[in-house]
Amino acid sequence: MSIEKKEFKPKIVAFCCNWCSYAGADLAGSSRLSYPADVKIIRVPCSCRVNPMFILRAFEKGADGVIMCGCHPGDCHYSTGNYYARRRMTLLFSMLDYIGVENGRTRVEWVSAAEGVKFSDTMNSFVEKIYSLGENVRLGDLRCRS
Amino acid sequence: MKYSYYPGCTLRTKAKELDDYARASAKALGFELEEIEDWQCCGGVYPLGTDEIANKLSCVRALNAAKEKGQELVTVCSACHHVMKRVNDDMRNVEDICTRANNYMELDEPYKGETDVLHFLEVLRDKVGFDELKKKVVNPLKGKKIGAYYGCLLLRPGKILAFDDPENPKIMEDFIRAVGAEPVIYPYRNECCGGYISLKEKDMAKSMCDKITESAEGFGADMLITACPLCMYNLNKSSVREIPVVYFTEILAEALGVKESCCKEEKEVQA
Amino acid sequence: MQRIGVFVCHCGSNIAATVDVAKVAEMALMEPGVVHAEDYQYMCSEAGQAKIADAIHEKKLSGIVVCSCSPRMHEATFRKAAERAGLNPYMVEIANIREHCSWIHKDMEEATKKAVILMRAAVAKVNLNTPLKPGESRVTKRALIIGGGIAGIQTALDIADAGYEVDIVEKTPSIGGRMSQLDKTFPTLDCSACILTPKMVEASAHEKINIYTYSEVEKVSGFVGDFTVDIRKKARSVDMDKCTGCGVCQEKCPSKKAPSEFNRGLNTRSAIYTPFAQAIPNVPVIDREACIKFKTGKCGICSKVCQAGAIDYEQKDEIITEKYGAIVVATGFDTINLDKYDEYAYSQSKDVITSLELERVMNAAGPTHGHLERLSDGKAPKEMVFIQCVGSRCSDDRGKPYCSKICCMYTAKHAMLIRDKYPDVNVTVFYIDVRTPGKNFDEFYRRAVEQYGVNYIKGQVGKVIPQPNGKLLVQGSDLLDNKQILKEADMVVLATAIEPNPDVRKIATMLTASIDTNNFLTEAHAKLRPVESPTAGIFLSGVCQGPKDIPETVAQAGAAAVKAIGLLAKDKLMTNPCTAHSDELLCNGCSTCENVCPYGAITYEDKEVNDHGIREVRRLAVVNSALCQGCGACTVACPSGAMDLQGFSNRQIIAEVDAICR
Amino acid sequence: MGAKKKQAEMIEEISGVNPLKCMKCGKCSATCPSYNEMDIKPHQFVSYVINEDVESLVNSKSLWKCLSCFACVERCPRDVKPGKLIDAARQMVVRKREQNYLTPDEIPELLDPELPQQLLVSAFRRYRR
Amino acid sequence: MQELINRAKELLENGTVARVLGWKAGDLPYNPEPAYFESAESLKDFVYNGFCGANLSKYMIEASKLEGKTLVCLKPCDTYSFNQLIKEHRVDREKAYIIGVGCKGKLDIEKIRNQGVKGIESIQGAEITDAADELKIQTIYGEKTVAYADAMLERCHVCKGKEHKIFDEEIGESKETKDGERFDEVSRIEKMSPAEKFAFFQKELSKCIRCNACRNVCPACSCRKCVFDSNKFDSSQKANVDSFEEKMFHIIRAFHVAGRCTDCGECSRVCPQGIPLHLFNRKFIKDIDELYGEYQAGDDTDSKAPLTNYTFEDAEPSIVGKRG
Repeated sequence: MSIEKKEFKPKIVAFCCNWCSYAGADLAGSSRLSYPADVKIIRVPCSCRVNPMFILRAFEKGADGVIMCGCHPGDCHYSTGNYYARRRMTLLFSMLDYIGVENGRTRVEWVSAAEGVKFSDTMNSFVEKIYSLGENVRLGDLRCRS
Repeated sequence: MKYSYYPGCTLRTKAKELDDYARASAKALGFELEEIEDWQCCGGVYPLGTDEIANKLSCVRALNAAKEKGQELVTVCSACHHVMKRVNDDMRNVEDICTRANNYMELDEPYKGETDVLHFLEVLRDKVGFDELKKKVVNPLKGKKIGAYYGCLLLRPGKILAFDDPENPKIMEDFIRAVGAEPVIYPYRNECCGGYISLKEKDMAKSMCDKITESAEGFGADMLITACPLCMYNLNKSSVREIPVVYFTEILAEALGVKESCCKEEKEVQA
Repeated sequence: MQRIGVFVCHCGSNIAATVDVAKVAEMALMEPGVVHAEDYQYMCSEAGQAKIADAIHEKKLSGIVVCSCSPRMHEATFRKAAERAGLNPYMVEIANIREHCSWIHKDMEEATKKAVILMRAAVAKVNLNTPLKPGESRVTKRALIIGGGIAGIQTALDIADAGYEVDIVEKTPSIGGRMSQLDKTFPTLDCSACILTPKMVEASAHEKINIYTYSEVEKVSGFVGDFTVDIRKKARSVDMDKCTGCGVCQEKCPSKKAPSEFNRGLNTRSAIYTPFAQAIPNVPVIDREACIKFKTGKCGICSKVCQAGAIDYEQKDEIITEKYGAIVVATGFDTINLDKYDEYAYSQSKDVITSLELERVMNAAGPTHGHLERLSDGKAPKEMVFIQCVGSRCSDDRGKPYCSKICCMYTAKHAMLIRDKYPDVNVTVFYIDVRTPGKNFDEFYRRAVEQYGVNYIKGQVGKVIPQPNGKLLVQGSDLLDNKQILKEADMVVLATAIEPNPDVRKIATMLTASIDTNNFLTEAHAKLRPVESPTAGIFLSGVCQGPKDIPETVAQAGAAAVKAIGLLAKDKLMTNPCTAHSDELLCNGCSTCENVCPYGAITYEDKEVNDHGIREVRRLAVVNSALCQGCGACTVACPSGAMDLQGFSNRQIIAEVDAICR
Repeated sequence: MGAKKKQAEMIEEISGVNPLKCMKCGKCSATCPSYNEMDIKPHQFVSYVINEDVESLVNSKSLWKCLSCFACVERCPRDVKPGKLIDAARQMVVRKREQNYLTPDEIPELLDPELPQQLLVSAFRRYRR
Repeated sequence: MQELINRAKELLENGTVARVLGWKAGDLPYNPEPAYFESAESLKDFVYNGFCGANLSKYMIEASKLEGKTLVCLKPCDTYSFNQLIKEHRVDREKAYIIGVGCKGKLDIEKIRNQGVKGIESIQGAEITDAADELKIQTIYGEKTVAYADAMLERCHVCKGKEHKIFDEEIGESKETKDGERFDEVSRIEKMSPAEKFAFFQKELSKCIRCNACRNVCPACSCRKCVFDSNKFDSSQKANVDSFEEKMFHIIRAFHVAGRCTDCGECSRVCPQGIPLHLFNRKFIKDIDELYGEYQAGDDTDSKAPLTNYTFEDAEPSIVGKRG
């Protein structure tokens, strides 16, 4: 198992909203709740700022998993942002699944500023899932020019 | 209304009356208990080890049989009910157990906890309705002060069995009211009778049952009702008290006026 | 091309112990645009900030990346430092290599690699940063306090004393809150009413304070400095201006069977009532559910006996709309419902009560007029058992995972008071831990043991067993003696867990203030900004933020007031410049963005544009940057990509993605 | 890995219990109807597993006094489930050959005419492999 | 067809409309092209037949900027697109005089060719008024016949219905052509393994030559400037063959029109490489229908689009994995 992990170092992009999830990640950090270094966080003001283009871009550039975290539905700092994000991501993930990017590689999780433990648990389980799925199909190869 | 029915081994033998009264009452109340074919013993206690699969298969078979008929599965014996509900919960919520059990079973379609398990009392409460039951009572047990004895198996763990509040249940009390008697609430009604310990530790079981009967009598109960043959055995066997203990189905049959017919059939069979 | 400086902070050993900071700085120099990189012990220190300023001057930096702690911590610090050195503050980006890296990883190589990637992402972003200029918005010099308990009253008094208008909105008919229900307070055993009532009177008499009792917040819109709030004043059925508070109506009211909320349902009250004698305002309300007039149309006795003619059965709910610059939440707490804890027989025996109920029993104005007696038969108890941590420190869904904090102390108080007043009553306390951090707290608890002979047993109770003789058999553990104890008691008191007022979730949603899984409002920073919500302009006072006792509550109330005053003292606020902006040449005028904007900040106008020589009038989206809060919903909804967010532009985020996936 | 550690881990695995969740409140011992018959008390089970002294646990009388009545499981505020822990210890004993607590030859003397099958099957499952 | 021409003449002559947006014959018998007619005389070149498949709604964006009304011929399915454009403020209803023309299914020359018909000289039976079930095709090799239904575009087999959603008047009879299920093909792909799915789309998308025909014809792709042509997303590096845009073009395009696409099928019709591009759009439509309730873009001009709407109880994104 450990050897396998050495060989495959997944690239995982996490989009976190500034108000809840990024703060939740900070709390995980200050509580020293570890999760694999494969996860890199990008701060966005709200989950509704996450353009599907960003996620496609990540996959096309070789990401093995993309996770988006936001405030719990009903708790969005901007009232409604995560409701829009929820629909967008549902449809996008379904499309990605449709073109062969396993659903396990995409995830949305609602993490509040107080949920450091949930943040680290989520990242651990997500990374574990990515390891079990292995390297992603390169979306960059979706259209090859022969 | 038809339900799949899992009587369990004790109801076939030592607790025949628990079964007979249940069936007769069901008939009087307008639902049918359709016994599952070729059922096997549930084992009496739920295997607690997370790695136990084989011991749960007899339950899975029964549950799947009910699923195939598209029926809910009804039990009367507390122990069967306990084991059945917990195994079903495993099949629903514990992926590992579900997968492994299905690997053994080799069913056409894997069983994933689709069947709903109901205790006979739950059928009375949630399907028939105690108000409805009250209307069908022809022989109300007026003036009787009855203590409900729940024991452990019906109630705990509360989250999985989801039968009633494990610390302050009221389903049997409501039942007692529905058949026209007066329920006696006493604090030991959800304490253990000693269960299987009575096989090797008679004194332990005895002292436990003493507490139960003493408390019930103290609060004025004339009799106790139970849904469990083992509770019945322990309470009858071990207690120094004289308080009678009967199955809840017996007072149900009596209130519905079908008790006599039951006994008659029995006698005929014996004759 | 930008000229970027990268500054890597050691944060003492917090970062440097797991991240090779020198290596991060070295790698930074290889990134495009980076002309300067250095690492330093504490970047946030004065010396560290001076290094940034020096580099800005010497190397003519146009952008800065600080690799340090979370931007939520020091982004503002570094932005100010850059501004002082003449750089636009929005040319600063933070790479969070502490909370998101050094603190959660152990392997140095791995952590350093990650830190380098986070640095790269920040550099890639800064390369696309543009200077931003904040706008300005006005501040309404009026504060709203939600909740009229001790927390709300104290905050209101402090703000009002500073010269600002304050409105208190209280849900019940009187201010006073939980504290008004308490008999005595620890650790000095002051009479609760004696210290609270003067504050209530002061608040009601204060010319700057306006109190809305029997009222609730219905709708909140706007933002820091400029909130608009709808307050529902529920129909009191009594004219506040006419009522003299004589109390005759309550005396004569024939419907006296409604459970008294103030006495926790231990006795009853009339349908027209004030919750307690010292209520403020001293104007009763009619409980329309209990009132015979409202139920049957007959009666009307209160109206007949009221000499002032204050009774008004026709009164309707009224909506008041008011503007505020700051809002303080002080919604307080309640005890949890004990339905799921019936092993303690709370619902089965009248003699099993909660501690808050005991406060009412001990209080002279309570259901037993202050006599300690069993509620079942009125007999004086001889044996009292207290059970601690009922529903607190519980990880299953029956109770609360946190420590309710106040129970150890109030139980010591109760035990002491009982032993003092009734020396023949034995008091036993079953506890898991006795927690007494606080000034004079442990001394207080020791007095209960040493001076008053309260019997403390370490162990939890498994079951309370009502006996046919009316006594209660308490079956518990004595862990130190390794015994199971059966103790016969006359009364059992449960130290019931406290939880935030159930309404707070609704209020938090209206305020867009964050709230945790236990329904406590989240503070902006646990240590550095403990009385502010992350939502600007919202402040937290009292138990709504976390369990606390009265001294702590009053202290926090004052702190919240100071923060609110600091805001109200400003005439104008700088607004967040990270707002949406529409590119006129790309906008289709399709209205999609308008549909998703939660602030109504986008409108459409017909404007003439010059599109590469073609002049025409087009329907275009226009963002009102004073209203825009910068969420970005519109940017994703926009099909043509015309809408973008300053500070988090599409290109900036894509640059970050690219840097991470490189 | 030491044999002791292995045993402790095995208990945790079979029971699915994390003993570290225990906050030592003693509610299990306050609840247990068999408390007085037990030599190792319910609240102590976790310590034996944490201290990797499974040996003492499997040799204790408590193993055969637990009724599996789940009162401790129901009331535990930390979701520790001492009843499952002790059952796991019992399983470790009966799963070993010749270690059954109940042998067929002792049964006839334990029987009486009213004894329900349920009692026998239950006892068999708890006491035997 | 004559009825259409007569009416157009009348409206031009009485000044109701300033021009007519219709069709004139192309260089081959099966490629008529959209054309403006500004006088009654010019209408002599007007044609309308089964090969007039193009959706003229999009032309109305530019026509809306012209003086006076434009008469436009819209098939039932085109009217959805027109409605959607009204909703997005891209066309001016007042500037359009819509004649809803009947439809008995539109023809696909590739389908005819695929049946081995070569060297086509003329085709009979494709006229709008002709109720023929067969096409008589004169080829250099003699006369061939092809069943009308076998020559129809894929979209006509799963037709949304022959009702015009918006019109000023209707001309010509329609005939039901639906004989298939719209989402069958999508469902088939959904059941594939991830590797199979990827292989399927890789094979299809690798044919793409980025001619932009799909984008240019799409009535939902009506942006003044496409994101792919602006540098807002760093997605316009035309020189870079390995660029993001090249790889993700169709997925992004499908997402951009999700909830707005009426499933008019023009993208697939015009693709010179025969890529079934509608499979992306239909996947979104199917998901939207299943998760948020049935929604047909262009059914009306005022409902909220699924992606600018929400309910508190919407499914979580994890539903994608749970649906299996």
